[in-house]
Amino acid sequence: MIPLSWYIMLSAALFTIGVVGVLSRRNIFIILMSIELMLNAANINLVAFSHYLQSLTGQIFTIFVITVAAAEAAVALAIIILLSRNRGSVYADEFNILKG
Amino acid sequence: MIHQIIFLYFATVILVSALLMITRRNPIHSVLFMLLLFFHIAGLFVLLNAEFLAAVQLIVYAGAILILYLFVVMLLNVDQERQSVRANRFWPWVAAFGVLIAGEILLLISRSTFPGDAGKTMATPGAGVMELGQALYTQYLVPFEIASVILLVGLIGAVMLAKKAVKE
Amino acid sequence: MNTAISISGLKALLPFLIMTAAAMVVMLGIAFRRDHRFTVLLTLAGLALGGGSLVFTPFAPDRYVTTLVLVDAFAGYYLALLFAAAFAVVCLSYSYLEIQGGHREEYYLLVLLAVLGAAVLAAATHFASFFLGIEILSVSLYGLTAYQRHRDQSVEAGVKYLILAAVSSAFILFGMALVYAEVGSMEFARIAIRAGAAGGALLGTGLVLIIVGLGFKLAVVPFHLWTPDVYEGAPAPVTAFIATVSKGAVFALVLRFFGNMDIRVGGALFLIFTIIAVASMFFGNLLALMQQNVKRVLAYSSISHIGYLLVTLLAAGPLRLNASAFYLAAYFVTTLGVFGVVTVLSTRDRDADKLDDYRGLAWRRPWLAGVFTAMLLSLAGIPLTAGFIAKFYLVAAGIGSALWLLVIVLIVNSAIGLFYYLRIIGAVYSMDGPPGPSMPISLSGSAALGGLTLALLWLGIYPGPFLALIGSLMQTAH
Amino acid sequence: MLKYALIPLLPFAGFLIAGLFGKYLKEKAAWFPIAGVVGAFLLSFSAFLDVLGGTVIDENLYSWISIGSFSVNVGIQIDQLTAVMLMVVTTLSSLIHIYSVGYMHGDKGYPRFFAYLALFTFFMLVLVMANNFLVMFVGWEGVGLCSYLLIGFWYEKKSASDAGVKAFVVNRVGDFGFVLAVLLIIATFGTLDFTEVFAAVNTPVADVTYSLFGGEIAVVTLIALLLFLGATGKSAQLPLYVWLPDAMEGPTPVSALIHAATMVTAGVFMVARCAPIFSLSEVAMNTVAIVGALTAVFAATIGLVQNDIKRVIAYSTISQLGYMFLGLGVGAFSAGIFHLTTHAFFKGLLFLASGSVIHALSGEQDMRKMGALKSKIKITHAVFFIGSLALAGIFPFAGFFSKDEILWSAYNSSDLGRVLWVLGVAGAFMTAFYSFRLIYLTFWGKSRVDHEVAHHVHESPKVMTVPLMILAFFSITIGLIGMPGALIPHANWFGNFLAPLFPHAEHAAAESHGLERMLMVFSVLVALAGIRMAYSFYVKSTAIPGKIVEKFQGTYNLLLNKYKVDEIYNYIFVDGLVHKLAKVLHSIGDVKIIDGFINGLAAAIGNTSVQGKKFQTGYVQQYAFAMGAGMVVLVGLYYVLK
Repeated sequence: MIPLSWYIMLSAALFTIGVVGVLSRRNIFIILMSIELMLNAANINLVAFSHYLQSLTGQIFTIFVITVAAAEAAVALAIIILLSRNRGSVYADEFNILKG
Repeated sequence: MIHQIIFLYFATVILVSALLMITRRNPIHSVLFMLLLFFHIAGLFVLLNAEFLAAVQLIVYAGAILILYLFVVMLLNVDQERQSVRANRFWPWVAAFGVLIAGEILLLISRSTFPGDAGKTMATPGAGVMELGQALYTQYLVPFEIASVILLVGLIGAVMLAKKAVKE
Repeated sequence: MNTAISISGLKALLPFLIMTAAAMVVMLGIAFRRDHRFTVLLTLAGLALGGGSLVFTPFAPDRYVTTLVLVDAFAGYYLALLFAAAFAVVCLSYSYLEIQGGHREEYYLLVLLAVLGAAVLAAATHFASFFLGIEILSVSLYGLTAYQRHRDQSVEAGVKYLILAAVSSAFILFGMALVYAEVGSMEFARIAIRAGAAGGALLGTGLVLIIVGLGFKLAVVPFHLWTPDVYEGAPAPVTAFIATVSKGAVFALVLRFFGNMDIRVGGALFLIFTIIAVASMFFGNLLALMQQNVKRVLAYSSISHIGYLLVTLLAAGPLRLNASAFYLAAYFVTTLGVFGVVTVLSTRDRDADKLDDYRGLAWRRPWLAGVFTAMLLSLAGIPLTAGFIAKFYLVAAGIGSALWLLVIVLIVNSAIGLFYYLRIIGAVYSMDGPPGPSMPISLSGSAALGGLTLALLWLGIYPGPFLALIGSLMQTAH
Repeated sequence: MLKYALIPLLPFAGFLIAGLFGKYLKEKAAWFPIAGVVGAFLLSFSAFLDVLGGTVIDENLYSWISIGSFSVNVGIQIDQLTAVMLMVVTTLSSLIHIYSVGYMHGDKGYPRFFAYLALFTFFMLVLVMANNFLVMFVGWEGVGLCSYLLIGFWYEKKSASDAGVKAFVVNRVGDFGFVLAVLLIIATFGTLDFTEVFAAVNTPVADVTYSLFGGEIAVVTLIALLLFLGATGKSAQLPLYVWLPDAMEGPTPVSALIHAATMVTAGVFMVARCAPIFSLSEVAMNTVAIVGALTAVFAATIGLVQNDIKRVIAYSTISQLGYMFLGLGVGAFSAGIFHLTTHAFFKGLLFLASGSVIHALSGEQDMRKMGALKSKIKITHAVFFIGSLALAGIFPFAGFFSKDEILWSAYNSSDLGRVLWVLGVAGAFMTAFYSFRLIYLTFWGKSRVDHEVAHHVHESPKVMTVPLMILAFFSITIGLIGMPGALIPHANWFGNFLAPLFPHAEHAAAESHGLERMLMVFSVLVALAGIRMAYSFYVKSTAIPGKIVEKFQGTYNLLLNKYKVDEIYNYIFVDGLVHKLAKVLHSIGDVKIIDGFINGLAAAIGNTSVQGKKFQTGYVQQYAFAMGAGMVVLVGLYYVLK
């Protein structure tokens, strides 16, 4: 069978890719999708552990995570629309009036 | 053995499409790679006997959330992206940082012990959904209701922010 | 393990149900009658009802509702605190939004829902309620922060908070998954037992990841960088909400989650929290010194205040729950008061966040200046204000556990901190400044400020009864 | 005896009215603080009579904080020491309030000034009436705060705001000691109540030692030294004295009330209050005595050459405070308090009188631009003269009795005491010299007043001169209450009055009256010599000082520049490592505020602040990166420690 550590490695790699995406891309869409990657990495973990621990908690938790992701995406996209309407830009490094 | 091969296939596609997702210049391409990734994660869920979650992953994540992204990407001007710089000027550092994180996690895994009963499957296939439903509506009723509130928050927040300003 | 919810369980959930119902009623109210004052009154009624229901809620040390929520006196205290703070925020918001145009009613809906999320956090004993509570709070705050849609600052603050909060949620989630992998449960009690015994690498990493995420919400170093930007950009009453309700609820959760763990002196968690606390105290105070923007000063000051508060987490003994309970109450009153003044001075076009907006305030509006001064002195921990008693309590808890390093750092930082508060006070009492009073302060604003000032002085001069109340509540919590 | 709780509350009420309604009351606002302070004076007098009749009050009003078994009450204690302090504080405060009516007349911050003054009085009264350390701390912090606000009263003047910042920083260092001492007391004794703590210092509870810097130190010594650190900050002793001369930037009545008569003596009062703790530690007592004696001489030497009239008096205040600590340090607690009392009157007088001079000269403070004023402002000259005689310690003015008692106690205490006595006498010589140098330069000789100013020279109004005359009266007579036994046996009423509080104080041997009388005569002669020398330098042959200056150019400059202490502080903290950063700082922010920092420690802190701000780039991804980096470090740390 598949060792649990494989799943952890996969999810860790996915999480890392997500982090790198968040930190390096300028486009806020990609940043948000990178955050979704991080959430999915956690989901893989949760479901895998749920399976190996014979406990449903992980799976149920994953359902909640997906719900949260949906709500978050809705508000996030609304803010992006607002941004592009107000400033005509969706690049993270162009929002820099608040600092110091 | 066959399971391991299937896993490796899923894992490879997931990682490759994730990498492609964060490196594509065109956001629409990124969304499409994301879609591919979600399908394969759903596949992993099936491999882990979580059929219901696989379905949720496809219907909600891929079907709803991602499509929402796609809509907004297309709503806004995507052509702009083709001419501009993809990553901020720190990206090599960030990439190195990613390697650092990955290294730390590898170290962690090498030091960890995992539950000994690795590889067992959940009861009988199919029964998982029923148990899941039962647990969700009894023991997890409170968070389930709270989760419905969070959707309401998302709804109100999105409406409030994105609606057109009223003229006085 | 009881799996279904009993009638008594439902009774214990009364405050939560009322808050949810209040949100529904307000939503329907908006549908029928889009009127600012009407909505505010409904919201206030909902909060008052929620607060009132606490009297009837059967709090008990073991009142678990399905292992996910524990409705004990600890939760009850923080629920009361959160509801009261939200009540004040709504009063201030009314005075702030009344002069703004457009549809303002959804704002209150989000406030109510955010309070619900905060309330869930205060009672959470399971990762599911923890995560959902924190997400309701965050997602509402995205909307509230960016509420001033026509102001670039507000939207920018919204997007910054959105990205960073989402990242921090992802950290928390990944951490939870790792903890779950090792413990096999998501209940706080079981995790605490396991963490105390022989926590492995997975558990440790998971806990650190959760600390990162919670550290973001609490705005402690090095996860604090969003704070000044969001404080500055968000509308003043929302900033007050973030500073009080959001952080207070998260700290209640931190106490619940880490409080049961055995944070041994010299252990890894102890050291991590010590480093975070010391760094937060110094960073917050040092960066505030040179600020010209009052909202940013308050942001940095809040960073150091959470640093102070972490001392209670590290202190041993029964005193620490009391100390943090009192500190948070005092901090709530003070912070709401300070931001209340910022709120009532804000105009339709901009928030009153420049130091120059306060120059000579004492001669234009002596009463408001008096309130502002009292609040700032309380933040600085000057005697006769709530802040002094709170800080004294912290220090007493600290030396009770012989945490001399933390206590000395705390004292040094209070000394540094006093300087920038006095700088603002100096501006308030300086003789130059823009002439003439602008618009009058609304009734709700002055009522809220008056109430907060009375509370401040009451807690500072005659805190005995309140301390006794906290003592009796927290005794049953442990 | 609850009515005595009104003593601090009356000035507080005055503060509230003046502060909140000052906008509408205009100059009428002054009457409420004055009424409050005078009311407090009357009540204090009644309390004083009670104590005189043998009633010592120690009452808890209510429980303030109770944490587990530990509790702190809000309470008042009026014993002999407090009664004396109450009389000093309320008398001076009343007179200075009244004086300010004239002095501040026409100032645009008039109501605010009185509000601050009343608030200060409130905190000072809380400080002296406290019956535990925490309530005392309330007063302690409060007076510091008011002092800061009053020094920077004219913040349109940059030097005033600089001085405020300096006072703030230095006092914070001192307060740090005080707070640590209080915490140690909680940790050791579990209570903060004076009576309980002082009862416990002799019990085994206090047998705790801490290892510090490789040595063992008894907790009592540690507490005493930390308390003394607090006292040196508040009472401007070496090395924390630097703030007081600069504090003269505040209005003159403030200098008189806060920086001469009351707040700066809070340190002396506190050490006397904690006499039971200090008496147990020889190290601490010797530290107090040595620091006091050194400060007395050191500040006097600087006072010799200052040209600003208020600065001369400021250095003399530091010097006189040094005498008080010398008295306390050699165990003569009542002598220290006695000097505190007499000093409050004659130094208050000197400040107010110098205020009258400055008032007459339309704000001129430089003595080189004065001279020959004695015929123009007669009353001021007369009272100034009386004050200076008292300061110089000439029989039978107030300063004579108190200073002599201190010197005699020092001489009598130990071998160390004799060395300190020599220092004290040297200081007395210099005191006489500079105080009469001041008189001669200001009032005698040829006029060096600017022509425009000279036309306007006028005597101050009655509301100012009457308080001056009252103070002058006390400066002559107040010393009689402490008549030394060597002159009239058993007439030291003051010493006997305080005696119940200081049973452990060392009493001078009774049989050596002859020696004491001889030393008295000696020190009066020394003072007279100082006056005579000042006379010949500054009246008779004014060329002498110039010649001396030429001959000892280096020494003179060193003194004129106050031993370059400010420069050394600046050198260490500003010109050293942080110099460049300070420049950056200067260019970035508000010059007024930042210049305030360019003083020692503050500059370094300010620089850190600016450097820290650079982390706050405003780029959201850098913020996220910081979070990620924090995570990596913390996880790594967890592994290392696990």
